[in-house]
Amino acid sequence: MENRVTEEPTPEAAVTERAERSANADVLLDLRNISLSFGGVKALSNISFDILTGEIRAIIGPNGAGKSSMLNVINGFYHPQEGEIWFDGKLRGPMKPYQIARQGIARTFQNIALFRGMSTLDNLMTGRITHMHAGIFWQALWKGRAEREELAHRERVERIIDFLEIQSIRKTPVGRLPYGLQKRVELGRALAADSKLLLLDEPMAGMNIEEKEDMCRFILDVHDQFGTTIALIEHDMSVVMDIADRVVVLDYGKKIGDGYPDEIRSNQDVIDAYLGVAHD
Amino acid sequence: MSPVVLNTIEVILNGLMTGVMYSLVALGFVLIFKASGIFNYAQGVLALFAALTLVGFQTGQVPFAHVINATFGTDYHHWGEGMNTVLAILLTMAVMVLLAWLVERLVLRHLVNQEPIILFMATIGLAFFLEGLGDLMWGANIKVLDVGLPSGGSFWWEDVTRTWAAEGTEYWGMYIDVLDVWAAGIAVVLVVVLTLFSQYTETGRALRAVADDHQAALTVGISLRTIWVVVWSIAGFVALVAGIMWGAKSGVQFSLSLIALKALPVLILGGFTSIPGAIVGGLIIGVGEKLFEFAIGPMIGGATENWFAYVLALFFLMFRPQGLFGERIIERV
Amino acid sequence: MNLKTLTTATVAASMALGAGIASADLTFPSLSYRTGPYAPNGIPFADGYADYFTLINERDGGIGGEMINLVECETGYNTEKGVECYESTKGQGSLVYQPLSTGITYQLIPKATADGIPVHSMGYGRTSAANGKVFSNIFNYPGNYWDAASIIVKHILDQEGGDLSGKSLALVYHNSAYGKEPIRTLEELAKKHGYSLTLLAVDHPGQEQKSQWLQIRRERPDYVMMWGWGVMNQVAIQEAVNIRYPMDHFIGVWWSASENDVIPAGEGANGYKAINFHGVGDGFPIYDDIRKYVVDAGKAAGDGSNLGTVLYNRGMYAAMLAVEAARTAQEIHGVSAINPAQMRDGMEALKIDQARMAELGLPDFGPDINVTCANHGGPGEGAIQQWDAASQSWSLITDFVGSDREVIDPLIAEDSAAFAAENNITPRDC
Amino acid sequence: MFYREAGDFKTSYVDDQQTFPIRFDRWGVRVLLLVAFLVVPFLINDYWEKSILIPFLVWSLAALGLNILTGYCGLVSLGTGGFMAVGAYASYKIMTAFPEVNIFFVILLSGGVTALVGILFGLPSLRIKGFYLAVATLAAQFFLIWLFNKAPWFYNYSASGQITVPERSVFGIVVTGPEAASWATYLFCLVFVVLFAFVARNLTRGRLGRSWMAIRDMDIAAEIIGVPPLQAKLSAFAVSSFYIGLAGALFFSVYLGAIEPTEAFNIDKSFLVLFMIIIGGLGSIFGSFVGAAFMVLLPVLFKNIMVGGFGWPTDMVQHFIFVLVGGLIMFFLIVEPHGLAQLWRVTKEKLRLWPFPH
Repeated sequence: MENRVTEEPTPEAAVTERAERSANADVLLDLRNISLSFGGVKALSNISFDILTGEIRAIIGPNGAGKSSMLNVINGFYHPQEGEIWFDGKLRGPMKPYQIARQGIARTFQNIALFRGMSTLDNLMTGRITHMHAGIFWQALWKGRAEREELAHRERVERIIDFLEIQSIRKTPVGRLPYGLQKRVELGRALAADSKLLLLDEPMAGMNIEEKEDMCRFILDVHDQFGTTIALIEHDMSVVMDIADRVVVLDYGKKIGDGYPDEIRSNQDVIDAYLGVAHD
Repeated sequence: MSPVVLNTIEVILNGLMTGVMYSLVALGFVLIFKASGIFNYAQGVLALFAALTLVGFQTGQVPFAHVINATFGTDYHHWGEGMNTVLAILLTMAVMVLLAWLVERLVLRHLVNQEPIILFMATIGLAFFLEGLGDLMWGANIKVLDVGLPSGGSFWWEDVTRTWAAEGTEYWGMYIDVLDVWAAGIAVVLVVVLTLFSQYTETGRALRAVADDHQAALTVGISLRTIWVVVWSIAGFVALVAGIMWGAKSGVQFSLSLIALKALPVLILGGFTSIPGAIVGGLIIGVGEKLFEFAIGPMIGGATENWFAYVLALFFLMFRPQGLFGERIIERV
Repeated sequence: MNLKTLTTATVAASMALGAGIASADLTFPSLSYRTGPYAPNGIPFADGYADYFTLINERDGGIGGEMINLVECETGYNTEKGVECYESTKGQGSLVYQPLSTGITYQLIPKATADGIPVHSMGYGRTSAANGKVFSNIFNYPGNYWDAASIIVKHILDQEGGDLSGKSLALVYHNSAYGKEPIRTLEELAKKHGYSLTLLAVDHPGQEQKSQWLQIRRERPDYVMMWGWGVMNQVAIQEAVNIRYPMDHFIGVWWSASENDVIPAGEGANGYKAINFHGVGDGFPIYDDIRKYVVDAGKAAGDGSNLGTVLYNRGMYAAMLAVEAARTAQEIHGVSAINPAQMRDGMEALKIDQARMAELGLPDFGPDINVTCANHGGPGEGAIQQWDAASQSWSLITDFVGSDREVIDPLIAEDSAAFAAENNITPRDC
Repeated sequence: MFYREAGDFKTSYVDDQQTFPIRFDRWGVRVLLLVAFLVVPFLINDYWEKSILIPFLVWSLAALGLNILTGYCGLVSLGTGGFMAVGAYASYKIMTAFPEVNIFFVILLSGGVTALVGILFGLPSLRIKGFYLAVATLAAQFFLIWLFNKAPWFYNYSASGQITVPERSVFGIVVTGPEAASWATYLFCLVFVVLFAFVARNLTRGRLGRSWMAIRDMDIAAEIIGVPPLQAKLSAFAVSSFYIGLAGALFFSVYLGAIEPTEAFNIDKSFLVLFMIIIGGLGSIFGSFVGAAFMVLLPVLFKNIMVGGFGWPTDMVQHFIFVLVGGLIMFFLIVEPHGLAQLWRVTKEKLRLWPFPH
């Protein structure tokens, strides 16, 4: 498959297409006035933005801008002191992270958080855990419901394995894999959840050009093939500008920009933040 | 004061003293855990082994007499009248240093960078090994250990406290064991010496560096192996002290190795990595279990101390999962 | 699974080796514990037990011409190892088991009965086994824990001029089945004699008893009794010395009565009392023979340093009772190579009077013994011994006296009936 | 040479997911089971039953249980002795209160009771982690033993405080008490062990097992991708305690027959089972069996060689056994820190490649 980035339509056409899409699409996740602090230290202050169904939304910003905290808020690991989170048209009450995962939010982590003692296959199968329901009795018995369920999900996971081209490491404990492959397995685990929203925390961090290109291709393919909505944190600006539909920019816990890539590219605040202009 | 108040004070006081005795054992665990992240299951056996060796030197026993006699049909028991206590203590120390060196050389060296539970298991192997070795060397019979420390209730304290009782009440004065006071004194000296050692000597600083960060210490050229030998030697010394104090109460015998169980609740309470934690944890456990046994024990049949110590520790853990003095656990993704 | 098959194969090989030892001799297993936390007590007992059998072999050429084959097996006072020992030795024609631990005894009560092998739990184990109608194969003569409790109270009665009303007694006990044994008897006796009883449990292993002894110091009971074991004994006696409790008012059971228990406390332990069911010291004629035939011949089980200690004497006494029972069995059945069932008959017909004791070189060593089909508990007599720290020796300060049968017999009847009911045993007619 | 997986291709996911994917292993296990069920019962005698096979089976079951908790879910517990006591006392109380209930179900029910107790004592695991949790479970150990020793209700008010198993039978064959035949008790235990070894295998390879392992490997990530930590940890405690309860019930009713809690279920037992799973292999069902064999059978083997074979003094032998077992533990850890099961796996991999070194 050719690198898709080169097949992008002309910028003007793209803008129109996006505009149409946002007009028609539903808001999948709406964050309203989120503030988060840790013992007096403000990590996020009064941030609002939304993610539309089917788009790739990038969150960018310098180190310590609060990007990862933002993802942690979205999947419920952190509880913001203020603000509302609307997901899939409903206001989210206080929830544990695993309940939020069940609602359809999956993610990858900045520092790989795979289950190192388990094989690639088991890691991906764990990703499907929110879809598996056979009770303890059936699992103990295995034959019957548990096995049927296992096989059904195995087929789904095998498709992801094929898609990510990791067939050869199916049975390898992930602790033994090289970094780049681990990143790919982690993406696989998040994909296996078949979530409505996929959060990717620096999926290309620490990769070389080739690996980055591969990863970009996977992300775009995921988006195309499965139509998954993706929120993405990434440092590499060129990557972000190429693949994101819309971009939100954070700096020191505040939102300093939100819009289409070309708008962000010309936003003075963003340029300042990235060039390191002193704050007041 | 009424006798009830005085009795309660007496229980608290003796609880504190018992707590010090627990702390002495816990200290050895903390030293090793802090420097190498190893939960040393063999610490109790180490105390037994040290005490056995000390008595062996003191009384002039021939090591492995039983095995030699059984194998060669000889009849050796003693090589002489024994030696004076100070010399015996020094020699025992030398044996403990040798043991530390052997442990590093033969076991720990090959297990660098393994998970804590593997290292824990290795110390279990060591415990089994020393248990058998100690008995083979010195015999399983009970031995009297006397290093010249006084023991028994203090008359002076009894007389002083008798006058505290309210007029007209029958009160015999408060009890405190002189040996416990000595133990408390020794524990204080031990902690001071350890602190000075770690603050003002090069080895001590290296020790602290390793405790803070293995990798970083290695990069500035501190030899992990030397540190481990030093730490195990110190732990051996602390074990010897604990062995002497507990051995004075009950004679030196196999059961001495079981005192480690009394140190476990102290450790969870105080945190595995803190020397002050070991002391304060010991005091809290000592007072807590004595008070509970005093106040509630008679109503529910007594002998509550063993489990109450753990329940107390558990209670504290529910509020501070890292122990009283442990470093705060920060969860990150 | 290679490892397992390898293991089992080698076990099988060595088992075959072990089985070769069995012969036509009279086999006496010794389930000793020379290791583990209770080793200091196990060693002298095992030495005494072994040395007496060696003496009979060396001096008399065995029992009735049959040599004795002593099979020692190390239990470490651990029940599972005890079971292993029992199973590995019973096939060799073992005549009688002396299990030497509460746990192993309870284990063997049903099992040995089913296998038809007698068990002699001398002064320990299940007290109600004294009822031979229910426990056909279990013997606990010459005395049991309830006898011990009663005799101690009797001794206290003597000290107090026969009246205990208003007096206070305390029991410091090992918090286990063993330690709890005397409680019911002491409670019954309290009703009868009008004393008050304080119970103080000490958890295993018993290195920390400050709470218990502070309580004793506060309440100052007139007498303290102790059912202790292992390190608990030494610590209790040390603590009693520390609080300056009058040692002659502190009385232990016979498992808290060895030199090991008092020596660590030094001078302070002077005057400590304990009950015993046999003589103390090495001032008996039999010791000349043991020295001559066993120790000096280099055949002693230990290094000879334990001769004359309380537990050595107890082991020797146990062996003596076993040998006498075997002799009785040989007489009854007219065969010299007896089997376990015949041994059982011998034990049930065992009679030893003072004349016989003197003949054996043990004059006045123990009470007369007269075991019957109904009474497997023997005379239930005991004497009080006292420790003299200066000479480092025990001495008996009373005669062997009997227990309070009118209190104890109903208790035995009740407990054995409960056991019989639970296990569908029809008591024998005796 | 003979040990090959070449040519052993899998054409379906069912084949790929089976317990023993290599044909040679599959046949090995089948033969072993056949021998265990059909041959051993005819050869067994009292010694093999009471000293070797039953202890091995009972401890394997306990090790399986603890391995589920510690090896699969990463929660270190030192309460095994206490939980075994719960199983033992539950079986005693059920047997004496409802004599008509079949012993098979009594044992299962005892496991169920223990599972409930396990859940109760597992609650702190939601907050406390690592060694802190290990020592916290000691509270369960000491408290439970104290309770069984103190409250007369548990031992039916008997004078001695000991409990003795009544005679019970399955299909008319006596399996508890002194009259039980060796082959009967052996088969009774074997059925439980084989049955529940397969159940353990099934549980650990499915959803539940994965959620345990996820919690073990990285608890926070596990929660974020949808593993409920409360449910995962408590289910591990429940299943683990169920197994340990079964082991305790069998330990009491079939193996020993009479129990005194302070000795039979003391803290040493908790440590023993922990040693088994570490030396055998954490997170390995096979490792639980190997570990149990190592800790239970090796001393018996040494003893038989040294006492039976060489005729050395028993006490010296016992001390040597300590030295040897201790030395071997350290030796095996140095050779393969992840346990004997891992050592076996590595050996198999080498065998597969033999005679080529790579």
